[in-house]
This record gives sequence, C-alpha cells and structure tokens, in this order.
Amino acid sequence: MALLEVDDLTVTYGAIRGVSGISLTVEEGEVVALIGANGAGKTTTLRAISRLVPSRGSIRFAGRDLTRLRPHEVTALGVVHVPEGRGIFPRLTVMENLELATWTRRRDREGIRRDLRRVFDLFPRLEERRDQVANTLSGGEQQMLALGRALMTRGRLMLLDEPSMGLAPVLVKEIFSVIQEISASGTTILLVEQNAHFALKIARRGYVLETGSIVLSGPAGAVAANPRVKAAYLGA
Amino acid sequence: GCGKTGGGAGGGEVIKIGVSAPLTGNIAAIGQSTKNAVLMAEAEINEKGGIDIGGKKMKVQFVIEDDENKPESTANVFQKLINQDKVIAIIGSQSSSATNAGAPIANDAKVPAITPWATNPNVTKGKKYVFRAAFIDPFQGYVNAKFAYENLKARKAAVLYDVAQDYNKGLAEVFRDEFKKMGGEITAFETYTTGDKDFSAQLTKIKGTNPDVIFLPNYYSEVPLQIQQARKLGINAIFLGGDAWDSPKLLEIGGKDMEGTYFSNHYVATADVPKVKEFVTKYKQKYNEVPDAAAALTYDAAYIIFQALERAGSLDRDKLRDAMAATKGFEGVTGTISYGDTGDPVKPAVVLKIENGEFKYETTVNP
Amino acid sequence: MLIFIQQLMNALQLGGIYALIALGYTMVYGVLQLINFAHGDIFMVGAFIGLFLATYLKLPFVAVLLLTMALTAVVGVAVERVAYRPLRTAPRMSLIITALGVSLFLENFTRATVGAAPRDFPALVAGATWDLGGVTVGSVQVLIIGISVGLMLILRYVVRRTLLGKAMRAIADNREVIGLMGINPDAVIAATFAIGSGLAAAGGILVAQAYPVIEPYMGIVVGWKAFIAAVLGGIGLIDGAMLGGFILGFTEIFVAAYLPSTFRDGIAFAILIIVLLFRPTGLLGRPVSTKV
Amino acid sequence: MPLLEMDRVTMAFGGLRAVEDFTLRLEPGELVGLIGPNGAGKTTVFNVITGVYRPTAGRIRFQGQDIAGRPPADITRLGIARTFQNIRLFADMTVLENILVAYNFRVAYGFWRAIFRGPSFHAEERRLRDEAMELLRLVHLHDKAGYPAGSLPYGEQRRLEIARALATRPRLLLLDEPAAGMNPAEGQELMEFIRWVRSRFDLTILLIEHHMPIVMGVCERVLVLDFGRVIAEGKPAEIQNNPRVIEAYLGEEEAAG
Amino acid sequence: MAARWQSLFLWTLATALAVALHLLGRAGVLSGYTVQVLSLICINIILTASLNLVNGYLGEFAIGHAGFMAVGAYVAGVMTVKLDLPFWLAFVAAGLAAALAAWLVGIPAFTTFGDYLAIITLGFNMIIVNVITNIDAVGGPRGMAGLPKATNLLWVYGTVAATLIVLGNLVRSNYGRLWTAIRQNEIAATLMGARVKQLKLTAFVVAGLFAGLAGALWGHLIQYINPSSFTYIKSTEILVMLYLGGMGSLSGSVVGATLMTVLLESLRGLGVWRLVISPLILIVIMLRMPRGILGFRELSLGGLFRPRGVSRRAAA
Ligand SMILES: Nc1ncnc2c1ncn2[C@@H]1O[C@H](COP(=O)(O)OP(=O)(O)OP(=O)(O)O)[C@@H](O)[C@H]1O
Ligand SMILES: Nc1ncnc2c1ncn2[C@@H]1O[C@H](COP(=O)(O)OP(=O)(O)OP(=O)(O)O)[C@@H](O)[C@H]1O
Ligand SMILES: CC(C)C[C@H](N)C(=O)O
Ligand SMILES: [Mg+2]
Ligand SMILES: [Mg+2]
Repeated sequence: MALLEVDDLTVTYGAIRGVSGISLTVEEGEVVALIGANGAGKTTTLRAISRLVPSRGSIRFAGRDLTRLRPHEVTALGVVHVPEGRGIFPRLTVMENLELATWTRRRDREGIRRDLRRVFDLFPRLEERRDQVANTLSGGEQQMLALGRALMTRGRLMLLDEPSMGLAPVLVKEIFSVIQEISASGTTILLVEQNAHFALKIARRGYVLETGSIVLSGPAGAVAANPRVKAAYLGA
Repeated sequence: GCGKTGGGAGGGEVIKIGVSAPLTGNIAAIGQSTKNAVLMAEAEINEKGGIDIGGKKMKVQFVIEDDENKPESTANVFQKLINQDKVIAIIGSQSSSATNAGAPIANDAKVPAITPWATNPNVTKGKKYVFRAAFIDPFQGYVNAKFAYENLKARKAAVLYDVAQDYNKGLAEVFRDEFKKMGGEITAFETYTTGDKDFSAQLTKIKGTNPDVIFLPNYYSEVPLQIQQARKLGINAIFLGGDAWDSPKLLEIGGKDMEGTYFSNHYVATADVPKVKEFVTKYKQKYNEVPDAAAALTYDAAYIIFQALERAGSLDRDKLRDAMAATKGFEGVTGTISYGDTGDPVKPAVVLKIENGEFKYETTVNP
Repeated sequence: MLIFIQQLMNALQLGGIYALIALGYTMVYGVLQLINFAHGDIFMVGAFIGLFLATYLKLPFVAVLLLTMALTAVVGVAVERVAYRPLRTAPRMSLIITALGVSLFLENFTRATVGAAPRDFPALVAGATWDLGGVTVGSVQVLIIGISVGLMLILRYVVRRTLLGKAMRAIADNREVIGLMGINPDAVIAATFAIGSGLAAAGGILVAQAYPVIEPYMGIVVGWKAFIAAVLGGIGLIDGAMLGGFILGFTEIFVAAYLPSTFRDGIAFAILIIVLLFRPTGLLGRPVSTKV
Repeated sequence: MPLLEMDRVTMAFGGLRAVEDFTLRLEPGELVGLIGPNGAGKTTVFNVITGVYRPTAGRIRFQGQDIAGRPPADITRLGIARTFQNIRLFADMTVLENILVAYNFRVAYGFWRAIFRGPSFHAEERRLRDEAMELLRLVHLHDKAGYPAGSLPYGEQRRLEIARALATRPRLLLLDEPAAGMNPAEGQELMEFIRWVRSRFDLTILLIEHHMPIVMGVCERVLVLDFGRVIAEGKPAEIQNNPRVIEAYLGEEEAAG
Repeated sequence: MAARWQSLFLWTLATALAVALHLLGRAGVLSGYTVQVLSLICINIILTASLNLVNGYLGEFAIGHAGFMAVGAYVAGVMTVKLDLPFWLAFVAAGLAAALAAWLVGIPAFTTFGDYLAIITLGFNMIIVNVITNIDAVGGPRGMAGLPKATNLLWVYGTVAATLIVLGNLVRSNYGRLWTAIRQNEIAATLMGARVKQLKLTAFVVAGLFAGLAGALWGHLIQYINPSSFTYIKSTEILVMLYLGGMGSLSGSVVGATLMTVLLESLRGLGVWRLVISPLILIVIMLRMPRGILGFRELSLGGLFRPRGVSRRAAA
C-alpha cells in the first residue's frame, strides 16, 4: 500500500475548476515530482491533501482517510506542507519560527533538541541568524527556513510547493541538494515545481499536470524524455 | 391642525396617554422610574373605575415608548404617539435635550404634553401646549446658592460638574453667578464628561483652593463617587447638590461618605405629609424600592393630566390644555403646583440633609 | 509640588486601569486584526459577574477576582464562537460591524435583565488610606497599580516566551500556515479571547473597587478609551497598550489638573492626533513599509 | 543625451546599504538586464528610480531632469513605468478598468464635468475605452476585457501588468522579474513579447530576471549586483563567463551549460 | 445610450415620487409620523452614501462622520436662528462649512491609514463635539432650540436624489476608478501617476459636504440640536447602516439606511427589548451576508444584481 493515495480528486473554486478528477500515489521513501504550467492545479492538489481547501474524491495517508480532517490534524499525522511562497512568519525570529513547528510534540524536548541540531547542520546560515526577524532574511534564506521548519515538524511525508521560486541560480542548486539530503534521510517527498529540469533530476517518478488533469506520468527519466515535456518544460 | 380628534382615542372606552421615556441609553434608570410611576398611576386610577369625563367613567391606558434619551428618537416617539396611537396627551420626556426635540412636535400638533423633569427654561418657552412638573434650573441654582451662603454661612465655594449635560451645567452656572452676587467667592469651577469615573485630578485641584462648600449638581450615580474620592483625598468641605441626587441609590452607593451633605429637592420622601406617605408606601410595595425624584415627578405629571381631564370633562385636547393651564394648588407628591402664564409651575423647593443614612428635611425655599 | 505628586498617583491609578483594558483590546487585535468594539462590554459583564459572586456567594476578593476572570473568559470565548468564528474568511469590516452588534446586544441585554439602575459594588478590600507627607495613597490604589502591572508582566511573558504566545503572534501573519504547523488556529484564537476577556474582567473588578458603581452602559466610554490607548501605543503591541494606557491616564489627569478641565477631552484628543502625526503607527509601532 | 542617468546612488535602510554607489546610463532604445543574488538590491534600484524610496545619496536624471526624491506619481507622469515583482494589479477591477486607471492623468474632464456629465464627458469616456481596447487587442487580452483582473491566469496577469504600464505611455519601462513562476516555454514567449513591445512602443527597457535564458537571450547589456554594488557589467556572453558572477550568482553548472 | 435613458427614467420616477409624497404629506394623507420616518430615512441615506465614498470606494476606515454632520447642523442652525437667514442659504453654507472642516481634518488624517486614520477621524469627531459643548453662544450642552421647521419631504428627497446623482456620477468616472484602484493597491495606483493624497482628500471633502447637508436637514427636521447627538454613537450608527447595506454600493447604502431605520422604528413596541433584538438581527444578517446586503454590487432597474468583481483569488 502506498503512503499517499489520491483518487479522483476534484477541487472547484466557485465556477473555476482547480483540478478535476486526478489520481496519484506516493510510495514510502520516494521523491515524486508534480510538474505543470501556471494554473495547472499543482498548488491546488497540495492544498487539498493538507485540507486547506475542500475537495471531492479520496485522499488516504498511511491508510487513513484525510478528507474528514482539518489541516492541523493532517499535520499531526505526519504530512508536512511547505506552502507556495514559503509561508514563514515574518515577524517572528528564525528560532521562533522553528519552535512553532514543534507544537505537536512539544513535550519531546530531547527529540526537539536533536532535530534542531540537524537543521542547523543542514543550514548553517540559519544558525548564524537564529535571532533575526524572518522578514529581513533574503529569499533564499527564507526558503531554507521554510524547509528547516518542515524538518522540525518531523513528518513522514513532505509536500513542497515550488521551493525554487524566485531564487537565484546558485540558491536553486543549493536547495535541491538539500531536498536530496532530506530524502536520503528517509522522508518521503511530493515535490511541485516549475523548474522541471531539476525536479525530474531528483525525483524517482513524475506526474505532468495540465489544466487540472494529469496528462502524463511515469518514471522521472521517461517523463523528462517525453518530447512534449521537453518542449514545454525543459526549454529544449 | 387636529385638536378636535382627541375624542377618537381608543374608541371612547379608554383614554390613551403617551409616555416618552428613556428606557435605554445613558439615563435608562430614570426611564425605569418613569415607567414604574405611570404604571402605578394607571393601576390606581383604573381601580377607581377610571376618570370621570362628563359623567362617563373612562379607563386610562399609558402607551410607553423608549426614546433612548436621544433627540431624534424622541421626535419619532412623539410623532408616533400623536399620529399612530392618537394619544390625548403626552408625558415626557425626562431630560431637557430629549424633551426639546419632542416639545415642538406636541405643540405644533396641539397635543398637551407635560415633562416631569426637564428643567431647562427653553423647553416650555413659547409653547402653549407644553408643561412641566419640576421647577426650573435658575430657581434651583438660586436655592442652592442662597442655602450655602445664608444657612451654611459659606463664603468660598467650589463646583464640579458634568460639562456635557445641560442640567448639570445649567445648575453649576446659576449657582456660580448667584453665589458671587451674594458676595461669595468661587474658588474652582471644574468639569468632567459623562461616563467619567475618576475625578481625582479635579478634586485634587479643588482641594488646593480650600473651599467651604463643594457644589455637585450631578446625578446620583456619580455623586457618591465624587464624594468618596474627595474624602479619600482628605477634603473636609461640605457637599451640596440638586434634585438629581434624589434616589435611595445615593445612600446605598455612598454609604457613610454621604453623611452631612445637603441637596435641594422637590419633596421629602420621609415627610409627614399624607400624600407623600401614601405614594412612598404604595411604590415600595409595588416595586420594592423607595421612589426617586423621577418617579415622584412623573407620578405628579400623570395626576395633573388626570385632574385636568376630569375638570375639562371632555376628550378635546384644547379643552384639556386649558384645564391643565388652569391647575391651581394641585397637591402633588412634590409639593403644591400651580401654573401661571407659562407651563412652568410655581412651586417651592426643599433642602434635605443626609443624616444617619436618611434624607432629613432641613428647610424650604420659596420662589 | 505635593499636589503634583498627588496628581502623579492619580494618574498612575487611572493609567493602570486603561492599560489593563487596552491590553485585552490589543491582544484580540494582534491576532485577528479585529477592533473588538465589544471589549468594553465584556468588561461590564465582568463587573456584573463579580457583583453577583461578591454579593450572593460572599466570596473574598481573590476568589471573586479569579472566578470572575474565568467566567468572563467563558463569555468571551462564547461570543467568539458564535459571532466571530463564522466570519473567519469574511472581510475585516463585517467582523467589526458584528462586534458593534455584539456590543449593543451585551449592553442592552444586561439592561433588560438586571435593570438599568446603577448598582453599588461592595468593597472587597479593606479601604485604608495612608498619608505620606501630604500625599494620600489608598489601599485600592496600590492594589490597582499592583495587579495591573502584575498581570501585564505575566501577559508579556506569555506572549513573548511561551509557545502559545508565539502562535498568537504568528497567527496574525498567516492563519493558514499555523494549521500547517499542526496548531489548531481556532484554539489559539479562543485562547486569545479567553485571556483578553479575563483581563477585561480583572479590569472590571478593579474599577468596581475604585469606583464602586456599576451599570450596563459603563463599558462604552471605557471601551473607547482602551481602543484609543491601544492605538496610541501601536495597536497589536503588548508594550504599546501599556504605554498607551498610561499616557492616556496621565494626559487626562494632567490636562484636567493644569489646564481648563472643560477642554480636557479636546486637548487629550489633540495630543493623540499630534502623536499620530509624528508617529503614524503609534508610539511603538514600527512603520510598516510595504516592501514593493 | 542619455535617457536615464544614475550617479553614485546609495539607498540605505538604517544600517543596511541595500544599494551603494550605483551608477547607470541608459541610452534611448537600450534593453538592459539587471541580475544578482536575492537581496542584492535590484528591486531597490527600481524603487529609487520610480520614487517609491528617496535615495540616501546620489543623483538621478531622467531626460535631463533631476527626479531623485520626487513623488512617484510625478515620475510616472514624466514617462517612467514599471511592473512589480509580486503582481500588483487592481484585482477586483476588470481588465479594461485596469488600463483605464493608467490613463488617469490624461483624462480630459475635471471634477465638475465628472459630476455633471455633459456630452463631452461621455465622448471622452468613449475615447478612453476605445484606446484601452486597442491596447488590449495588441497584447491579446481584448476578449478578457470584462473579467476581473484577479481571475486571469498568472501569465496573463503578467501581460496585463505590462500593458497597464504601457498605458501610461512611458519612455522607460522597468520590468521586475516578469518571468517569475513561468516555465521555459512561457518564458520564451515572454521574451518575444518584450522584444516586440520595445520596438512597437519605442521604449527603453531595464529588466530584472533570474531566468538566465531570458536575460541572455534578450538583453544587450547586463549589470550584476551583489550586496548593493555592481560587480560586473557587460555583454551577456562576457557576464556568463565572469568568475565573480559565477561564484556569486550563477553557480558552476549554469555557466558551463 | 440605453444606460442614459434608463437613468433619466429612474430620476423622473424619483422626482415624481418626491413631489407626490410631498403633496400627500401636505394634504395630511401621510401622517406626521410617516413623514418624520421617511425624512430620517432620507437623511440617513445621505449620511451613509457619502461615507461610502470614503469607507467603501476608497477603502479607508473613517469613523467620525457625525462630526461633519454636527458642523452642518450648527452652521445651518446659527444662520436660521441667530441670523434669521433663509434656510436654503443656511443649507448651502452648512455643506460648504462641513466640506471645509473635512478638508482640515483630512490633511492630517491622511498622513496615516487604517486604524490610525480611524482614531484620528474619531478624535476630530470628539473634538468638534467638545468645542461645540463649550460654545455658550450656541447653547453649549443645552443645545439650540427653535430651529424653523424648514425640512420637508421635498427638501430631503431632493437632497437624496442630488447626493445619489453626484456620488453615482463621481464613482462612475475617472475619480471612482482611481478611488477603487487606491483601495485595491495603493502603491500600484501611485505608480500609475495617481496623486493619491489629493484623491483621498477629494473623496473625504465630498463626503464631508454631504454629511453637512444632512446635518442641516436633520437640525431643521428635529428643530433642536444638541452636541450629544453627534458623538461617536451617531458615527457608529452610520457605520452600521453602511456595512449592513454593503460597501462600495450606493444602492447598498440606500438599502442599509432604510432597513436599519425602519427596523428600529418597527420594533418600538418591544420596549427595552428593542435594542436587544435589533443587534441580534444585525449579527445574523452579517453572518449570512458578510459583505453586507449589496457589497460591491448595485441594484439595477431590472432588479438584477450586477456583480462587481468575483471573489479574488486567494493571495499566494
Ligand atoms: N482561491 C482561488 N479562487 C479562484 N480560483 C483559484 C483559486 N486558487 C486557484 N484558483 C484557480 O485554480 C486553478 C489552479 O491553480 P493552482 O494555483 O493550483 O495552479 P498551479 O499549478 O499551482 O499554478 P502556479 O504555477 O501558478 O503556482 C487556476 O486556474 C487558478 O486560477
Ligand atoms: N523597505 C525596506 N526596509 C528595509 N530593508 C529593505 C527594504 N526594502 C528592501 N530592503 C532590503 O534591501 C535589500 C535588497 O532588497 P531588494 O528587494 O532590492 O533585493 P532584490 O535584489 O530585488 O532581491 P530578489 O531577487 O530576492 O527580489 C534586502 O536585504 C532587503 O531586505
Ligand atoms: C433627568 C433629569 C435630571 C433631567 C434634567 N433635569 C434636565 O433638564 O435635563
Ligand atoms: Mg502554484
Ligand atoms: Mg526583487
């Protein structure tokens, strides 16, 4: 049984369809890429999984039905969503941002301390700026904070929404290597990206979303080799 | 012009009298007393079979509306009472600011109106159909000044009053002018605004001027706070106030701090006058509290109308108005009331002293 | 000089009360960006709850204070649940108007049920006054200043240091993401209302000790003053509310003391406006430069 | 005469010098790229040019006039228009209305005629509408004229923002990351569009972008900012191989590819 | 143009109705009470619609509208009572004086925004009331009585029509577009070349002017003015009518003001419970229709709702 099973998912915003009837699965330990043009419905899919928007169809995580839950309950089960635009708390410090992510296990002081160490080892720059207010961080640092915060929640499945958006090329590379590291340490990842180039490089499988429907799926290499994908998303 | 349509009130069986009362809003407590008083008067007169109108006994029904103590709302209430309920006369409202908005409407519609307690001279001025049951501010201010100067032998007086209320301000100014005229000195003339609870700054200032008396022409809900705070600051002057002090609440809230203070009033609830005794006993029985000035004045206003109706012997509003204007020596709870050329009664004021937790008669001042 | 010191004491007492009530105002604002017009009425409800506890159950001061804070917190949370929570995603203004509705409802419901007559509030602490070389200080005064400052410090600690406090600050920035941290935003908001209402209730009891007359409309003026104090200091900021409360108290006392008191409100407002002209987001508010 | 001249411009926020000693000359008709790491100060440069911030030091001349510190509205009226890094459309207004707003300072009727609506009012409104529709047709948004701007897909919102900027009839157009959030194919399209806009409206363009293919494909000259200072300037090909730029911004692989 | 004929028809209808109502009132067919309530509805519409310009279209949060109403009421009152001038002159002067006051208030107020602006407008409201309370020449807290009964249905109806025409024309012009643009994104509006401060001030002054006219009508309807009628309590009443009807919608203002006034009048029979029930009704309406009854929509002739702006895409 897959860790995440999405079946026949439909989300509507009034008359507008966000996604219509998509199905996808993510196995334990995998990195799965979800790529697609602007407005294809990638963000919508992630938001439905973490219950930020209501939807029709079924969403199961580790065998449990998520559709009846509220976002904080989904998070408590181990689904960590790093939203589009990072969603850091601008007026809190770096440290406070990280601390908030430990709410669901606030008694586990020892574990929290160890995870904090891990985050700081992964992002030494965050440790340097632990007492800085988050909105004065640069874009790349903010993205690191968002990832670090997700690590503090210690989920089994991480939903990443365009972690490379608006970053300089050097930073894009840095972020992707971090994602690989996170995956290597055993966290399952569903990665939404415009930057199909990178996404398909680190993913095992990929889905292509177009105007709310999945038009292509398969092993990452195969998806990347598809001529349509090449033309539209890889700029070749 | 529909002065003659009064007879249509309620199909001839009941006489409808309108009441515009501040049931909610900043002086809602006075509205409550108003309502209590008219309901009591209504029950009394109807128990006796009603009012004798030209040989026919008719029952009375009060139509009570909330005017929130707001001018525009009072105007609406007056219009509604006159046009919709077709009342023969109106009691209300209580404050001058509300009544000032209602009175012209009643006057224009030629519906007799009597306000129990609006004391601003303007309210009745030039309005043939508008009366009041209370004496006016200039008289009461004079009474206080005279009492302070002559009876208390005070020479230095301070005043603390609510600048946003016409009643308070009116009394304060008359007191100041009269007291000076008599030869006294006003050492401080301090203000606050409605809703304030802290008067410490003003009182501290007053304390520095060392007055013999402090005049507090304010409502009974505020006066105890003012006196308590003054005592806490170590002020030893004699406190003096007006008819807005008259409520059992004054003693309840103020307790011992009220001892030895004086205020002018329309009547003494403890007086050995049958009329007063009867009223106070009945009211206590019915509502389980001692009537305040609002209740007493409203009760008198109701009876002024009852008697005038009986004398007019008709449901014609013009005749009723003439009968009201002709009121002479009406023995009310708040004293003997007679109208002269205006709608303002000629009536004496009394000064009460608070002693052993009771209002005690001190003296009477005639106009 | 003595008079000046006396006025200073007066100002401390009034300022402490304003600050305490402004705190509750600002907390709710900080979390929901809601100008909670009903806050002053929650304060009034607190005073009445205190009255019933004190007169019918004859409880001692500390018990009245704590129990009232708890019960009023329940009222605050209930109001939030019924009237504000359904409007989470609605425009801010509809929430403000609903708050106005709640305010009118609480006032007039109290008036209709317990009556309009002002009630006297029993003294729960021994009313001693001390004369310190010409300056009189009352036990109630000391109590008010002490409890206000104490509650403020506790609150400041909670908001700055505890996880709940951090969640409160964060929720104002992004309510959605709070859920993604595994935190139930509704619970945090409810907690905020509970604390804010509890503080209002404490204010109600203390005011009733210092000025022992309570009536259903007593919250209106106080509510507005607390709002003004909160804005003056920088709305949404704990320290701002304290500062704003004390400044408002000091202004009112000293204007009344040294200038013609007739113009006190006018002058107090003029000062407020001048402050805002120079610091358009309140004394402690950081200028919000929207990053372009 | 250069169209825009910035001379040793510095913009400090408290202790932070977001832009330092920035000097730039733009000749009419040029298309220049401005790149650099996040937080390098690129957007801040736009903000001082358009008057959103008053520079701490330095001179800015546009068509020979000193504009440093003048109100943004005046600067726009002089002929500088921009788009925003995070889209700032009037989201609930229609596409057409978004364009009409940009005509505001060219409207021929004043306050009283707006109230009394003579025939001239209606004529002017009709003229404005026609002009706006014409512009929308050019950018292929005319069939969306009645839609709320916020309901458009992202790419079209970007296009509308550029169209709205064009409606102020600028001489200089500043584009802040117009390709952000676009995939390579869309980026390609945008590149064509920018080229076309420049020649059609006879513009000078300054472009901030992180998508290297676009910058390299469309710009004639590129400036690289890091920590508020220009660290390199030159033709795209030169920049791509500049070791400082590779280190600070591009990273190894990109330079190679 | 169809739209123009439609509005012409509408205004003809409105005028006819006004004249008819007035004549009915004079003929005694409409009772004094009905006339009174109708007049108050109209005055409330003027207040609400004018505030809508600032709070609805421009998107600011001004909460001191009653202050300008007070200026109008007192200027007009002084002119008719103390100077014995004709009402129409007092009416015009009231509008101008309130506009001037709004200009003076607006200059400092618009250096800030949001809730700080709210406090400044409220502060000026209180200062205006405080000053009037201290001017003995106009009666101080005692107020000013004996204003001539100049306000009749013709006057209020005419003013409502004029208000709605003027405001309607403004919001459907370059000005309205700019106000809306400022509300939606002030920085973008500035960078479109809009002189934002000046535009905000214009809206504020226009709103003040009509509030002043409403004040003059109000004073000469009630025939008595008192500073305590114009405190923040009045200001919040106007706010409630505004947001109940809906922001950014003139027909919303008409609906909000009418509904609120009629509701409060019709509940009179409930006594003290009236003000318990009516806020409950308000809360329920706001919970059901959070944008107000007609928020950002106009009621048009065919009874159709014309939506202005679909729900905005959640900011990402
Ligand atoms: N809150 C909303 N209201 C209305 N429509 C929405 C909303 N959010 C998304 N949509 C619409 O749903 C569709 C899918 O949007 P979504 O944000 O999921 O796309 P995406 O693939 O994440 O695009 P992007 O690359 O721009 O992030 C789009 O047509 C979008 O306009
Ligand atoms: N209003 C402001 N107040 C304080 N600091 C600011 C302000 N505006 C910008 N900064 C700071 O100035 C620096 C430069 O910011 P700027 O937005 O110009 O960067 P950028 O080069 O556009 O970056 P990006 O590529 O991420 O958009 C950053 O450190 C930023 O935090
Ligand atoms: C209720 C009263 C005390 C009213 C007061 N006498 C007045 O004229 O306003
Ligand atoms: Mg997305
Ligand atoms: Mg930038």
